Amino acid sequence: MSNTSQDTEEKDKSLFAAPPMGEQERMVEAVLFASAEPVRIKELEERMPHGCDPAEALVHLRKRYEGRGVRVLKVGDAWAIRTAPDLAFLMQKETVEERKLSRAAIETLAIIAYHQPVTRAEIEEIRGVAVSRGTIDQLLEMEWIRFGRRRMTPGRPVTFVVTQGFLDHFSLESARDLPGLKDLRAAGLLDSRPLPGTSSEDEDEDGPQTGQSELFED
Amino acid sequence: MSNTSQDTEEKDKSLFAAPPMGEQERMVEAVLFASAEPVRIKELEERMPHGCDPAEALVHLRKRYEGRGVRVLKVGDAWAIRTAPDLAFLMQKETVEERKLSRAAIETLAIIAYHQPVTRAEIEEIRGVAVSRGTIDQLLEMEWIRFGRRRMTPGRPVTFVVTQGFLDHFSLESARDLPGLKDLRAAGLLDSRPLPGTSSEDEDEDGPQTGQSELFED
Amino acid sequence: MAEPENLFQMQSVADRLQAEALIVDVDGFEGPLDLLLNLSRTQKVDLRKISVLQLAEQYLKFVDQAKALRIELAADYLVMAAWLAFLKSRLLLPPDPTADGPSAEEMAAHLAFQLERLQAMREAAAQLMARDRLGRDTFARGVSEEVARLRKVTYTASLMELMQAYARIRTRDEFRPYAFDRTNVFTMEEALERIRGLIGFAGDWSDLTGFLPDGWGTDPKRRRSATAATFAASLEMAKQGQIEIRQSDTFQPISIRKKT
Repeated sequence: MSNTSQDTEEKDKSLFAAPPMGEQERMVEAVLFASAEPVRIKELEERMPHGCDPAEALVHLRKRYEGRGVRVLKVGDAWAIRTAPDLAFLMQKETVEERKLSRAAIETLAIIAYHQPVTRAEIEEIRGVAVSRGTIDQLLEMEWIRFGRRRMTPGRPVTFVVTQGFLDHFSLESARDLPGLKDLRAAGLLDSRPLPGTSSEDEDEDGPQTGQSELFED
Repeated sequence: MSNTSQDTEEKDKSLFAAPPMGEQERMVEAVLFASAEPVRIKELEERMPHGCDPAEALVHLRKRYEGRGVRVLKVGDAWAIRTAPDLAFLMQKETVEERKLSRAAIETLAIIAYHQPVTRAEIEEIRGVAVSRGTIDQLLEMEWIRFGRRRMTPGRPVTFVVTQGFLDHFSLESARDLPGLKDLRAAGLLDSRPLPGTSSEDEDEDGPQTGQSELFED
Repeated sequence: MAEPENLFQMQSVADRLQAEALIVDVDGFEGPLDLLLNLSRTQKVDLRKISVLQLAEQYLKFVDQAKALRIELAADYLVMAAWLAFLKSRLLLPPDPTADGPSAEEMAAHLAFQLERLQAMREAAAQLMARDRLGRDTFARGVSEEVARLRKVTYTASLMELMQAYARIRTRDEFRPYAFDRTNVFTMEEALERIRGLIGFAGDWSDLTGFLPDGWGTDPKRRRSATAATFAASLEMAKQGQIEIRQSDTFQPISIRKKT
């Protein structure tokens, strides 16, 4: 029985001669290209005409792709075409997206710039609202602020100061060049008039004069 | 001023010499292999190192893949790798069941392809029957057609043109390669020829007497 | 005998079949132009050499048959019928030299053109659909390597925005206590009223702090405001000659009394 079936198989093989190896290579190439998953030899055999030898075709194909932009790779017990590792950088596309800083971030930044070195608690006091961790992290990540000296008060809180990157971005020579409240008012940026008698003091105190001595330590 | 900037540019170019063409070909190969969608020359330029000439690299690559299991195809202003059509029999597994297009949709698509940019009224003129909303919607949804420029005629009707997806689907380099286009044009069958004596005004303003005149402007 | 009857019956069957074919087909036609194109096939000639007159007659016959069979024909079929009837009469009559507009021949030529164009588009569509189709004959990359979009977000802010933000905070700061502290502010007007009301009852010299409103002496903020207002009010009243003020020494208590 088994002999007979073997005979029939033999006959089939000779009847339907396998395509030339070059053709087989093309087939393997197309299948590997179009498949979403790596393809097993067995599957290649099933899909290709009877008598094909995908394993051999793969050897040729692999050789053909040596040094090319893509390679024929064995992934587990299956085969796939993959980008050459040295060209991985092409698979990234850098898109630069410009976004406006959130109001919380810009306010926090402004306070740090005008009051540096300033602790988080002080920022919160000035803004009158808690400063989220994320806001500080964002500004640190942007390298517009950095940690300053620890304050010599109980708890030794860290302070924040603005960086050279900040100055560069805003085209400032130093944080001292930040316009004071008086300038802001003169520029019409303070649209609401403060209580008479309170502003002049504030201005003097709040100006960038105070606290900025530590700014350009390093 | 312009001289100086030109000099700088020249210097930049020599400083960052483009990779050799063989390398550029590998890069283009890797990028095309990695993408299911056609990739525009512009995108290749953006992703490849400064000074590369992807258009030239593509010419080499296309030649290299001639007769292989996959082909390098031009699709509009983009390029893609696709399996060779004679190997379709291997791909039964990959075949996606396609939505059957109605006769109306197929005709409408052909009219848009051959007469583009074309208005809905013109499509209706050619088919001699109203184009249903659904037909246009279906073609838009398949991303085979898109809105083109508005026609500068009263009512400023929108026009339809075929997309890169259309070209990709039908393995066309450009709409100029539509089968029989030249003959149709020579026979005057792409002319928009209104019923004599009816709408001579329209005719003058309509501009493109022949289909496809505006097609490759941009 | 039987023959003519048979023949008649045959004819009637053929007629009926034809009529049924018409019923079925009228739905299948995509408008009058499509119908005309189908009818034109019976002429078995190049569309360029088609007899529009013959075609018009065929069409009108079709419409008549449809009417006889009470098939509801869409309006555009009837419009076409009317136009073809007009065209037919124009084609049959000698041209009217005074008539305006296109000649019958021009109209006929245009119809022929429309038919030829529609036919051409159909053939083009067939050729198009027979091309190698993506997903049927050619295949795209099965696994598309995602291009990692390194989205580099750069945040921007202008100096103006920074300054505006700071100005916003500062002005808010200055206004907040004012608005909020209204309850803790004792105005000079209130102080004047209070002193005026009380001074008559006070005998001789009495300490200014005694004129502070009830309950304003404990909270430091309130005490400060009330003291300041009361002191200012006392100065005002002294200026107006309503009271006298005395203070034995710097930082010593201030006393007032009604001027007599």
